Amino acid sequence: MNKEASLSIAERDFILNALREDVRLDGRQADQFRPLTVSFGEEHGHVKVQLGKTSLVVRISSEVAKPRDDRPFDGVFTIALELTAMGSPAWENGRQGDLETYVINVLDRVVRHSNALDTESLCILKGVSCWNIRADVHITDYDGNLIDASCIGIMAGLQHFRRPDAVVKDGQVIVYGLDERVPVALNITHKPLSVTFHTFDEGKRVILDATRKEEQASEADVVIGLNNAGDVCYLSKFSGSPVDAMVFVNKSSVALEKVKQINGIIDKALQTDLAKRAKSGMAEESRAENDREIH
Amino acid sequence: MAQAAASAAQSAAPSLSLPPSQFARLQPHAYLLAHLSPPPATNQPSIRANGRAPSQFRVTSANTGSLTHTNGSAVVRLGDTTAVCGVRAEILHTEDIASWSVSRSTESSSAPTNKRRKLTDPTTKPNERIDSKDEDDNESHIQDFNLLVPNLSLSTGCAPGFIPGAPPSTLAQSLSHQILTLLHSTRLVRAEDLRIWYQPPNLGPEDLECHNENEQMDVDASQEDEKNKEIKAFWVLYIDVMIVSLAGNPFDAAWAAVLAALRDTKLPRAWWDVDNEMVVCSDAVSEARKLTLRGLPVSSSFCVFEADAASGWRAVVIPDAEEEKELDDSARKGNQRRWILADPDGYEEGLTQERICVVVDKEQGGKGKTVIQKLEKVGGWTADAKELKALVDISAQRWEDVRRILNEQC
Amino acid sequence: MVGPTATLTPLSRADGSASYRCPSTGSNILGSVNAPVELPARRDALRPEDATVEVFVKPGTAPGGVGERYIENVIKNMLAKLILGREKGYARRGVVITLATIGGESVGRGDSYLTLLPALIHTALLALLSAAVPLSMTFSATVLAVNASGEITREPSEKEAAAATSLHALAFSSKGHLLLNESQGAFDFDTWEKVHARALAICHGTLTRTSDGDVAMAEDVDGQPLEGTVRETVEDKLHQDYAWKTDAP
Amino acid sequence: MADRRRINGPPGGTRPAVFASSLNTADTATGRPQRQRQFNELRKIFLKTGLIPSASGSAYLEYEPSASLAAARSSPKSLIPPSSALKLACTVHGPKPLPRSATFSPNLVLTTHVKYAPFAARKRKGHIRDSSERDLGVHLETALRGVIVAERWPKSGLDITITILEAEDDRWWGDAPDSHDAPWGMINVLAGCITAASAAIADARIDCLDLVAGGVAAIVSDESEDSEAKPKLMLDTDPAEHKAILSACVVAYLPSRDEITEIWLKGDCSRAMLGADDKRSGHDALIDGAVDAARGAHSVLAEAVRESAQRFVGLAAGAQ
Repeated sequence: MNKEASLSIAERDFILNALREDVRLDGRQADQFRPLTVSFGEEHGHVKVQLGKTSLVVRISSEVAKPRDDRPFDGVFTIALELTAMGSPAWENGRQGDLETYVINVLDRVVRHSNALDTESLCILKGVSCWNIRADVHITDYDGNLIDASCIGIMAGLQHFRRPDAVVKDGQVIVYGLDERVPVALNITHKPLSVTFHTFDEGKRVILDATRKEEQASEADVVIGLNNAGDVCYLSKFSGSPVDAMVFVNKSSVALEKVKQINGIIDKALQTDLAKRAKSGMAEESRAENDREIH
Repeated sequence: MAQAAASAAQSAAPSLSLPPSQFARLQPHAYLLAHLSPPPATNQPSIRANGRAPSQFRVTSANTGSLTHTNGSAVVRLGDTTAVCGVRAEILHTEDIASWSVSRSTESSSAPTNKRRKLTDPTTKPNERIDSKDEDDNESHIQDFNLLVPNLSLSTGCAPGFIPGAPPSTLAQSLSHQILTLLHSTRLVRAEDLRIWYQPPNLGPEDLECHNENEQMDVDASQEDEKNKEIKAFWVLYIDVMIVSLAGNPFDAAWAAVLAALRDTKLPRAWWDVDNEMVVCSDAVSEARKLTLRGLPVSSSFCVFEADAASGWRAVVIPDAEEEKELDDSARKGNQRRWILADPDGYEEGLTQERICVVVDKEQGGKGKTVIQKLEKVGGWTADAKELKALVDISAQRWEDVRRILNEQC
Repeated sequence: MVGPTATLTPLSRADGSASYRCPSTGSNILGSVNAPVELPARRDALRPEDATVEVFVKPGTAPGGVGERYIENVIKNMLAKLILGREKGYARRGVVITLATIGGESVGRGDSYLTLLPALIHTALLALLSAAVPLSMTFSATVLAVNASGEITREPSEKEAAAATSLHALAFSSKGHLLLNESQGAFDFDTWEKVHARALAICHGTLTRTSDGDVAMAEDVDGQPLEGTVRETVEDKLHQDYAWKTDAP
Repeated sequence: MADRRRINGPPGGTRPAVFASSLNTADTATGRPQRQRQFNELRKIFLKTGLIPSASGSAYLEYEPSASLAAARSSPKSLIPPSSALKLACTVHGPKPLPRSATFSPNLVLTTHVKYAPFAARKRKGHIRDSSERDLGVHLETALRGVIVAERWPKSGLDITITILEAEDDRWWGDAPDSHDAPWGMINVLAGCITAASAAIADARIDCLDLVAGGVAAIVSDESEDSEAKPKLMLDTDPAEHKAILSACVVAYLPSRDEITEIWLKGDCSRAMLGADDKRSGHDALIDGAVDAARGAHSVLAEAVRESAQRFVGLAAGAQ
């Protein structure tokens, strides 16, 4: 189960024929993202992402936990994503589908395994306590390109989030409330984002940020994970028909441009939010930006 | 005409030979309704299909301490519903608790986890101090560190429809959760009972021999000693309930089993062994102590049976609450439209939607006033304040019965 | 005090959706309803003449657990009685309600959902209305905390709820029936009756019978009754949706 | 990963209680329990059918506590129980139609589930069935499959579920696991499962060839203080009462047909010291012993089934 109703033949042909004439149903260029808005909620680490008709909410939370036995110096970072009937009526509540495992896998690789969040900085007391940072992705509307939208949400959330300050005093950890000490921003090492391409016509047509219908009509997908510096941290061609190697070469430069652009949008949104908070008497929080003490 | 009448009579005749058990299966709603509202001419009392009066509970029995490998155990039978509960205590070292060495600087009411117990007011007597402390913040240990772990299993072949070996059904999950929240909200188990203290010798090495005796919660211990006392570990109670047989009302049976098992639970004397750096227990029965529970909350469940099976569906104009009250009074004289059934069996549960669960306790071991610990009502709009008041009174009576049954055991 | 705010149909994909914010408890719930839908995996379990209601509660910052299954059951039992599942097109189909906590604190292990319950069922109601699911009546709900000195607090914050001796969540139908009551903590029946009266006033306003037997609503300390908030949210949405028609000359 | 469908304990894990008396092995306060029965004397079995009305058939089985356990119960001194006595409940659901997804079967499809309650054994059991529980399920299925007249219910299923509330010990708690060690308790549990399932199937009025009963025999070497221990044959052994069990055997036996549907033999049975005139090999003697034990269980079983039949007749009469 957990499959969207498949496209009718006429619909599929329509999409394909239009693409052959370099036309997408929503009038975009092949290398164009849908309009993206990133907004933040009242809480730290509460992000709302709207990418065309795909929308989602990311919430970052932190708690004190015990570090894993094999990694006593590291904190824990988990990405949780559960597809519910809210995003699409085709997804069944409480049942894990293929799409869910696939998206989690890609997100894990792009954000977690590339060490975007410095987990060592989350250690409080070696082997005893550390921060457990959790990113919950709630898909509220699904219209294609879950991976990129989730990536944007998680990265924006990590940059926006502030954890409570903690101090170690003779073996005793003291956690300060948010209203008591300026909360601390997370240590972000780099800002990787993913860009997903879909191919049509035996790899001849390649588009990015496909909508749900375009995804269904496509033959294969290519995901490239990059940061602003152009370092590739994820590259996949998971399934579907073969894709020409040159697509990877050509499209990674397109992807880099997009990643820079999106990171710019995120930065702008962060600054606007900061300004808003500063205005409402929460100015001191901004000073915590550079105040990253590792205990 | 005559022919038609004859054929009607003929078709009616065989239906009379339908045995009651078949009728109960084919027309469950009509069957129960016929029992509850006998024709006025017959002068029969209104009675449930299982022979009970509407507010009558099933025969209840309890048996404790029969399972060998538990710290406390109980079997409770509520008619044909049987719940077996076993309590197993294991040890949680404070060094295994991630948030143990963490304290919040703001004393928010949610989690003040002060590691060492410091004397807050040296003028009060130790005895009082413990009690007052006991009543407030330190109880959060139980919830913060997950010291109570109840789980209920229905995958025991207790009724058809629960696949053995499958993960817990949603019913089992919500029952487990209900038990846990009730344990927390009634604060039945005292956190102090679950703490394992250590008191480092502070006078000299010659005291080493006798410190074992001292660290049992000795209220006479000098205040100097009290200051250095330190929690080294906690007992964690794994409370597992197996519903062996299910014939309706699993919550009452499960909760009674949990209550009886906790009353039966004995924890061995435990102390911190400095040499081995671990908690060691004594196996002597004479040194073990029972849990001192707070009160005796007893749960009673009810369901509402409606004469009109499809009342919710027909979308006829549902009378509003005020009209309803007037209607109800007139119903006293004529036909009753709904019945509140205590302790529903499986058959009755299948025919009703509205559920009420009342948990009551009585202060001072039965002499004081009735305290409601939980009042839950969902799935319909029949029972309002007046009905709930009556049910609380019935539950208070039931409390006496259950206390008698549980006390016979100990 | 600041009343709750709600939006109807914020989502495009689901058949119906609503978001609901309650400032005093700090909860922010997003709900969606898909109805009627086919539930092929549960073909054997479906009742032949009735719709199957499914509720899914997704906590904001934690994995779901037994607590969510329990509160889902409570919400499901309550709504199943109100949804007219035998209407045309609904029998043997499903009404799938999904509620996600997108703001406010998550509920801890072994904690009750009582403080969130009114927000959850209000969201579910608005989402059902947004999906045009036939209902026999609407309702409104509130949560009250009673502290040690017997004071009743409406829609308590997390701190107030933790300090309370008992918590009560009540829901009343649009016709004044008591639809749901969830109380926990030690209290006696007199306290509950006070709570009941206060909750009824919050949801419906103080009922006063006028001389000609009509029932009039009067506002009191609790501000506008919640029943009105629900109604207004729907009315506002209708005005928006039919602006093209109503504004036309 | 934490189990989301259950209530989990502390994330750091907990440790079972360690008793001071078991730390210093020199002065074990309570000694090994001694077998008070003759070598061919069986423990009493309590077997009752029909306790679970919602099932088609059900049975509850309980072994009489051994002398040491009974003594420990009546005047408790130590919190460590000397041994334990089997307690289990068995339910039968069916025959019922197979699920829609199942393939066609001309016979009754038998499914068996054996699950220990978390508090059944000395060590806390997990909630998910482990390999030994699955093993027991498979053994039980082979024992029962040969008895049920399966072709009488085509396209139907029969679910047999056993919940073990208290299991037998694998060894005395004070003993360290040694070379002879094996989960001996499982053998006793299986015998109990077979007998109880047989009663429950009869209670569900499923046609059977015979009443199958389980029995256990073992070759043990202990008691004698001298270095040369004489391995002896014993029926219905309680593993807690013996220092070393060399081999053990459980059979599912059909008395009136003199057939065995399931046999499970473990360990080394070549060293058995039988009587002088006994020419049987070790494993023959072991199997004969287990069959004798099964005959004993059968008499209890027959009585329980008779009661079940009488109750059924009474019910039928009442319904008329």
